[in-house]
Amino acid sequence: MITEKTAPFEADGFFAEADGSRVPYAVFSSQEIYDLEQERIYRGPTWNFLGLEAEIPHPGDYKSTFVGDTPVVMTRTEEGGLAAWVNRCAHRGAMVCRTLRGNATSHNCVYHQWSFDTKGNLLGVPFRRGQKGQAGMPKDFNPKEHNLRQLRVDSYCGLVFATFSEEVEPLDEYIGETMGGYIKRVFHKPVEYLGCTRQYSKSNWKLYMENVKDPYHASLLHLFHTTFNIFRVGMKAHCVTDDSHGLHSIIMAIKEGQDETAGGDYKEQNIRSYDEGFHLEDDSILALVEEYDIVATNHIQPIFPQLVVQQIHNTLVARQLLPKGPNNFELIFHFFGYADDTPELRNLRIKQANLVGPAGYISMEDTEATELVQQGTVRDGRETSVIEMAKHEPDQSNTLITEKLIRSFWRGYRKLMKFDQSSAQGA
Amino acid sequence: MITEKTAPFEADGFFAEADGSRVPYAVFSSQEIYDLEQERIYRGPTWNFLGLEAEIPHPGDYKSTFVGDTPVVMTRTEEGGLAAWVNRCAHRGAMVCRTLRGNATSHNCVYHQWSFDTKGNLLGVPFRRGQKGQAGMPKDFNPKEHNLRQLRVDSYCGLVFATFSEEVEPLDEYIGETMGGYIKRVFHKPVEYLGCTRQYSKSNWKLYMENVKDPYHASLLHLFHTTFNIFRVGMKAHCVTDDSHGLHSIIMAIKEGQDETAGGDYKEQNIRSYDEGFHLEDDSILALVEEYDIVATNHIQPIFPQLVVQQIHNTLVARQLLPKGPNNFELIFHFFGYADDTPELRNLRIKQANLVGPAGYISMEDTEATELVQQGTVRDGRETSVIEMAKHEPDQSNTLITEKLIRSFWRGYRKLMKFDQSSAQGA
Amino acid sequence: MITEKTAPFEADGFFAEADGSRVPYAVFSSQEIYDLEQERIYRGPTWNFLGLEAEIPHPGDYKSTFVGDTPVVMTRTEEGGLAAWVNRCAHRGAMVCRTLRGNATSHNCVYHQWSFDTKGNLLGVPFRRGQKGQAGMPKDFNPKEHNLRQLRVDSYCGLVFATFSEEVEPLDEYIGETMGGYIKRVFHKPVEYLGCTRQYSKSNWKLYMENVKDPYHASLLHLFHTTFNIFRVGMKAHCVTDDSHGLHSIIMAIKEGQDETAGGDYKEQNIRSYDEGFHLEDDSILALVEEYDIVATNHIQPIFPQLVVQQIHNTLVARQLLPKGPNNFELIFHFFGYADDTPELRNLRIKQANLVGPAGYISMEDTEATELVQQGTVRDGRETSVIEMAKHEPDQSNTLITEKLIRSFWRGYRKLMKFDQSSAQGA
Amino acid sequence: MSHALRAELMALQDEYISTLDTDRLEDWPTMFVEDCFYEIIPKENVDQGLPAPIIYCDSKKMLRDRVVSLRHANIYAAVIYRHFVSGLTFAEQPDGSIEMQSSYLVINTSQLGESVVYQTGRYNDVVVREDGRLRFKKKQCVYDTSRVQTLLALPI
Amino acid sequence: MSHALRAELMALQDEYISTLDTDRLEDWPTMFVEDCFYEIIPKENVDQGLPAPIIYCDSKKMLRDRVVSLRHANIYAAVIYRHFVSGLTFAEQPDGSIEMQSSYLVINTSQLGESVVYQTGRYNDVVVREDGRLRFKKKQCVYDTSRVQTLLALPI
Amino acid sequence: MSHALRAELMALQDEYISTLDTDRLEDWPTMFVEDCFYEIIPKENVDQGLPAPIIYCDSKKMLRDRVVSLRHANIYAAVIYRHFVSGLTFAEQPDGSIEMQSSYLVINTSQLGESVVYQTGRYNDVVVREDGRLRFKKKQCVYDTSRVQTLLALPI
Ligand code: FES
Ligand code: FES
Ligand code: FES
Ligand SMILES: [Fe+3]
Ligand SMILES: [Fe+3]
Ligand SMILES: [Fe+3]
Repeated sequence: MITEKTAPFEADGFFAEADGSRVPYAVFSSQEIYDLEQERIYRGPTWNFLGLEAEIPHPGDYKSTFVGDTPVVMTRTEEGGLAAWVNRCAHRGAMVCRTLRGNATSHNCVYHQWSFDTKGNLLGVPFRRGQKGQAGMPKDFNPKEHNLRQLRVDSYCGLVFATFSEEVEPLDEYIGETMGGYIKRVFHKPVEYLGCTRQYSKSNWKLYMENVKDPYHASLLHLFHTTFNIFRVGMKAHCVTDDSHGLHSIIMAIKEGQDETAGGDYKEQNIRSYDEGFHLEDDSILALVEEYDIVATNHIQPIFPQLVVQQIHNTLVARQLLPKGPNNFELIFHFFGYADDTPELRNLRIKQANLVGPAGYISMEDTEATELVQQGTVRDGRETSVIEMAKHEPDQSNTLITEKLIRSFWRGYRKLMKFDQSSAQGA
Repeated sequence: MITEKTAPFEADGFFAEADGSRVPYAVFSSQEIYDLEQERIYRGPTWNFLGLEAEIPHPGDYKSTFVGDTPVVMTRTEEGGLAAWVNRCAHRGAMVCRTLRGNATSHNCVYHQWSFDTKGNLLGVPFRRGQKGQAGMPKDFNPKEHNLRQLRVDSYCGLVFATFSEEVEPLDEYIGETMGGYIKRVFHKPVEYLGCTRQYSKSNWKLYMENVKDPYHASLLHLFHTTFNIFRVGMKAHCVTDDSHGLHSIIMAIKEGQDETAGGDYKEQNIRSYDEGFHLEDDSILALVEEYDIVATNHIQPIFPQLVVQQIHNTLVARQLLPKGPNNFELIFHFFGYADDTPELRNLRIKQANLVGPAGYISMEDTEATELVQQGTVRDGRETSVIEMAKHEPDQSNTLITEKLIRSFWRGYRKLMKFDQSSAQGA
Repeated sequence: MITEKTAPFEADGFFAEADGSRVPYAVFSSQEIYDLEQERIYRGPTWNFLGLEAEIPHPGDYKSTFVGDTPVVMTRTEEGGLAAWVNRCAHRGAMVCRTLRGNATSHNCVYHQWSFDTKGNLLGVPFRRGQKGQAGMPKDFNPKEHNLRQLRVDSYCGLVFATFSEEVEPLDEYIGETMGGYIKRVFHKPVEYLGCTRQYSKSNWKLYMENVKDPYHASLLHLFHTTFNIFRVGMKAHCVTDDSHGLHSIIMAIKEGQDETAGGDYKEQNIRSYDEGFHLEDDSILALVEEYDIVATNHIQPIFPQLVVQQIHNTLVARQLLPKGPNNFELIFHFFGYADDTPELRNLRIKQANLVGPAGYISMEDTEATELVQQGTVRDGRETSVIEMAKHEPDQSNTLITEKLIRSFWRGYRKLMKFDQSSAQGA
Repeated sequence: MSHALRAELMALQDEYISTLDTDRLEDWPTMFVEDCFYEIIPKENVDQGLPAPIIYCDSKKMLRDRVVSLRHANIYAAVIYRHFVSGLTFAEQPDGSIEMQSSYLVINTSQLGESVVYQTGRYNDVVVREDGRLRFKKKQCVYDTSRVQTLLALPI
Repeated sequence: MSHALRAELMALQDEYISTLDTDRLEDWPTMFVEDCFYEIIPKENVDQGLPAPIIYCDSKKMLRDRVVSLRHANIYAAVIYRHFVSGLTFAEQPDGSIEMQSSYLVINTSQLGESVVYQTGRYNDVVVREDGRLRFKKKQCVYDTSRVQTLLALPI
Repeated sequence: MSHALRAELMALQDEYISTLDTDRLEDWPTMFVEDCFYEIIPKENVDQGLPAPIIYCDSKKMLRDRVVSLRHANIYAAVIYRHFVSGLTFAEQPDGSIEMQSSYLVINTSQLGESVVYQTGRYNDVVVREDGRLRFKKKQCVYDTSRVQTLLALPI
């Protein structure tokens, strides 16, 4: 019965494989592991994506969001800076901010009207000094000790991140040079916010992380991809991780100089992913206006743990990934364009929203797939996946037929969660 | 990982503060603490409010309800007495009583027709003696040993209470003289039942207990209160707890002799709770027919753990508080009037039902507030609230600017749950 | 606090009574016991009913179903044999089969198009050998080691069973001679599948097991039964278990030679189960075309843990019982007839579908009853049921007034779950 | 013209569901012709061409029997149904009958006071005029919600 | 004839619920006559003949007061209601008024973007014609969902 | 007059949703004019004046492309939709077109046989008469349920 009573990650040899090629399915459904993730990842040495600066351009603008599953509010301060605080009143714990977005220079908790400034500092306590002989707060009550819990905040190219950690390295180091370069590719000029759409999936957040680090699936699950030559094996590719912990990565699929016989390759595999009979009556949706040095059809770049930067053709999205218990995650697609877009280009971006999001021609399958894994593995926590593709060629980074980014992710996750130690004992 | 695996209340120093001014948020969402409450509070030395005698006036009348989350039926016996039993068949555990209210002198379990009297005594077992050579129950089967689980029942001023405990003091001592006096104020003559409304909140039952012991919020959360001078700081007040465990309490707000400059006080605080521009076209709803020696606009009196006696203007309610897991509670508003009400007065009570209940002008905010705390604290079980108001003036009982009743509640709760010991070790 | 922290079945003396007459209610709602059941029962030495061969007559036909709560697919192989495999991809765990029923000679996982044959053997891995210098799978990747998890499958009279166990005895021994004889009574010639209906109950699967082993309730809960003389005390009866573990059983109610004064017996008990005033305008629904040597109105035969064979009048059903967590089960009524039915007889079977299923005149009460037990017992895990009827006459098998089959079930369950040992220690 | 008929058919559907939702079960059979057909069957079976129903009545007598049994024999928790109908389409047939389809939703409220989606499906009806009044010749309820929660007591 | 009236009554109900669902609260009282009665009460109480309501207005003034309070005094989470009405039946009364019943369903969507069944029940209405326009003399909302989730802010 | 038009518009909405609910996707575009606009967008964005949609089609061609892709390219679990419409209001425009609003509810039934509230929202339609038949010039689906469950495959 040990296995029933001990947290899975404490069993001998749990997550023993050090190379990230074998992942015990328990990590996708264990409540204990989920709680531990909140502690060691979201409140640990990570920078968590909150949103775009363009969402809160003016002093007092704010947005309610989350770090892991802790409610957090990000604000634009009076001075035009950025701040973030846990949305839990310093008095008796009510959520202070009750709306998704808005503008306010002071945030009043409805319960007893304690008020806080945009940085989360306590401004006022009603009847603090009592009234006409009726006592108020004790003399030793020091407002400075009762601010909202404040997070470290920083932004990178207009992307806002926050952390609970005092130890974590500065944001730009956390992102690293390699990843920074790719972010700058997309955020090379001022952006304008176009709104968001939300998708809720009955599966674990890490299954989505695997998904956006998996060029192998992209060419096989999404028929739309391959058929319309948006993304397929044979394209020039970048598949790279960051240089330190290996938790960030990029997949870039580049058209030019692509091997045009690719279609044939799918036929050889005789898999259903390539259907020649199929065409669009109105293919304006597939336009690709060249706006970057490198003309890529796909740029998919997860910045662990809460962000995925995406450029697909001319549609630009910052995807925010939020865990909602072990069995659910929410995905928020933040669409944006550039401030200097022509009406035509802006319109094209909006039209290409058809490609991504909850109804996206080439993304709707992803949550479907992650849910299939959730359902398939729920009773087999001690079984593992088999992540072998291109394992023997760790340096190949110009291929789309690889699972190296996923293995890298699991190695970093295992370290962050300290499973390497527990399983070391186990080993 | 200790903190993950050990029940929160077993961690060193959990709930260490002895004065009730610091409450760890885990008590609002931990399943283990909830289960422990069922054992130590609802099945422990407490008297639990089941309903009004006026709900079951005739012999055989019954009502299905709960003690904690255990289904219990309260009945009027043939002799006109009161009884209560756990709604779980002595045979194989089916709920015997399947309707909310009714009249029956025998309760038959549908599964195998075992029947019980109004007191829960086993009356009959079909085919107990078998039939034509077919065996029935063993000879040693003794019906007397297979009654329904019966609770001690008593009533106070027409309020019916039950307990699982053999040790708890008699009901009138449990309520105590001070609290008894206030109950008698409202129940000074025969009442008539007017029906109930139900509200379900996604928050912990103790957050509602805090709410009804919190005059401080009443004057700040409920704009309706202050604007129409129903309840505000500056009124004469009683804020008192019982004399023994401190788990019961009363808040009474009295108009006469009130400081009429009170409005000004709110302006000084400059808080949004006071809006002069606002008036009612039809203020008949605010009438206050004087029917008690002390003319109070508000009488809010929680009798731990399942009752809150309420008089607001002329609307009279016995609120029943039922826990539904750590994250939910149900609140049942039992409206009543006096048997000798004039039609006009009766009509006024019904019209003033607009003030309370799930859509009440001055109560709808309460469940909203408790849910804001539930949402704000769920990930921070080891953080605590800060309950300081008037802490240095423990004897002030004529103020509405105080959290003394809440601190008293937590001290009593901590004792009942034996957290004082565990944290003693911790300390 | 021990009782809170230890799994219930580890408490001293849990399930101490060896004779199956006292069952602690915790077995109906404990998550830990549920998880243990998945291991020791559904993945233990049992044969689990998957469906009828008639559901998958042609090569390639398949059906998605479950063993316990593990998704399993049963297929008809190209050679016409039977196979079953866990519906979890060998690559990264997605459910491979995404439809309830269909026909396919190869099953392709949508995520990366790994394909498997009808037996669950890995057929192909896209880009396994890479492409144009891009690496594929490592050379040491051996497809034979990456088949789907395959179960042992066998069929008995057209009923398909599967097991995870290598140890369990062959299917016909598992069923045993006695039970086999009764199965052959119903499956004495080729059957035709007529479709299924599904019922979902908010109660534990074992409560349904008790229900189908409980002739005592049948004569008391279902007024339709008794009133129309379909099933009542006084009928000739078979109440028998298998000869080995006692987990299978049969209840057969036989009309001929029945004591016609039975109605009187119910009146003596004066219970509401017998209502003379009541008749049907169209009683064609109660026809009973004699098609077996023994003319029984009821044949109810649970084959542990997932099957109940049923014949009621001329309606024939294989009921599949699937656990869905501790508090829910799904019941699938697989209706069938004989291949050589006349149109009239076939029509009668369909009309008599009114008797059973989610709206069945004489079955709708069963899930109602099991839910009443679930609700009545949830807070009293350490209390027990009292299962005494005819306990002192263990050899009476011709009576309907008995709970012997239920006691036999609990003895077998206790052994399979190894509670006999734990409580032995406890004792 | 057809708008008048449409209005009449909607009135019929509205009367039908309000009869059920106000617990006037005894009036329910009166909305059918004597020689009627009423069935509740999962879409799952219909799609496969399989006949297994959960309720199957080939005469008005059987409808009345169902009501009598519900009132006197069967045991089920007190429950409130609310029917909602939308997407009504119809076609007049050569024989003067009218084929009518619509989607239905049944919300179920338990004694505890919780309302949940109980069942959705399609009504496939045949309506005829009998002494000036529209009645159901056939009503087939093809339900989507194949997992029937607890039980199905009342007609759909 | 009665079909025209039926259409008019459906138009009235549709206008009523769309007024609420598009947050035009201030227009809501204008659909009632001055001397009107509006009530929201659980079926549980109605069935027992008990009077306790959750909202009780015996004048158009009280309807306006409710709106003013919702706009200026009360605090509740931003929420979206969608009303659905079906099963409309009616009967013209000797006094020229019309008694009308229908079932309603309210789906509630939270700020988080989750939609749930919030309440079902019956509208018991009395409608009169006032300067050529149909208005509510009485609207009684008898709700099934006795467990009101969190609170009831907006009218039904 | 306007009652006839109202009936016609309701018939249009009913035909529209029954087309979707009976899986006649290929007929869906035929209910629009050639130069049409169809959009599904969260209320959250509309309220802020932000344009991000989840489906955006500015021609009938794009509607047909969506159908072809759903039939041949996209992968999603078999699911049953049921649409319910209520609260229909409309106004005839000077140019002869008709602006029409209504609330919609979509209940979604999974293969497992569970039905849940999938989405509620408002239809903002512009309807025109083309060779005697009413067609959609514009159909904007503004949905409340901002958290789209799993995915949105079929049109609303
Ligand atoms: S909880 Fe925020 S002011 Fe009291
Ligand atoms: S369970 Fe109550 S009589 Fe058997
Ligand atoms: S998970 Fe099945 S092919 Fe990858
Ligand atoms: Fe993808
Ligand atoms: Fe309050
Ligand atoms: Fe039964």
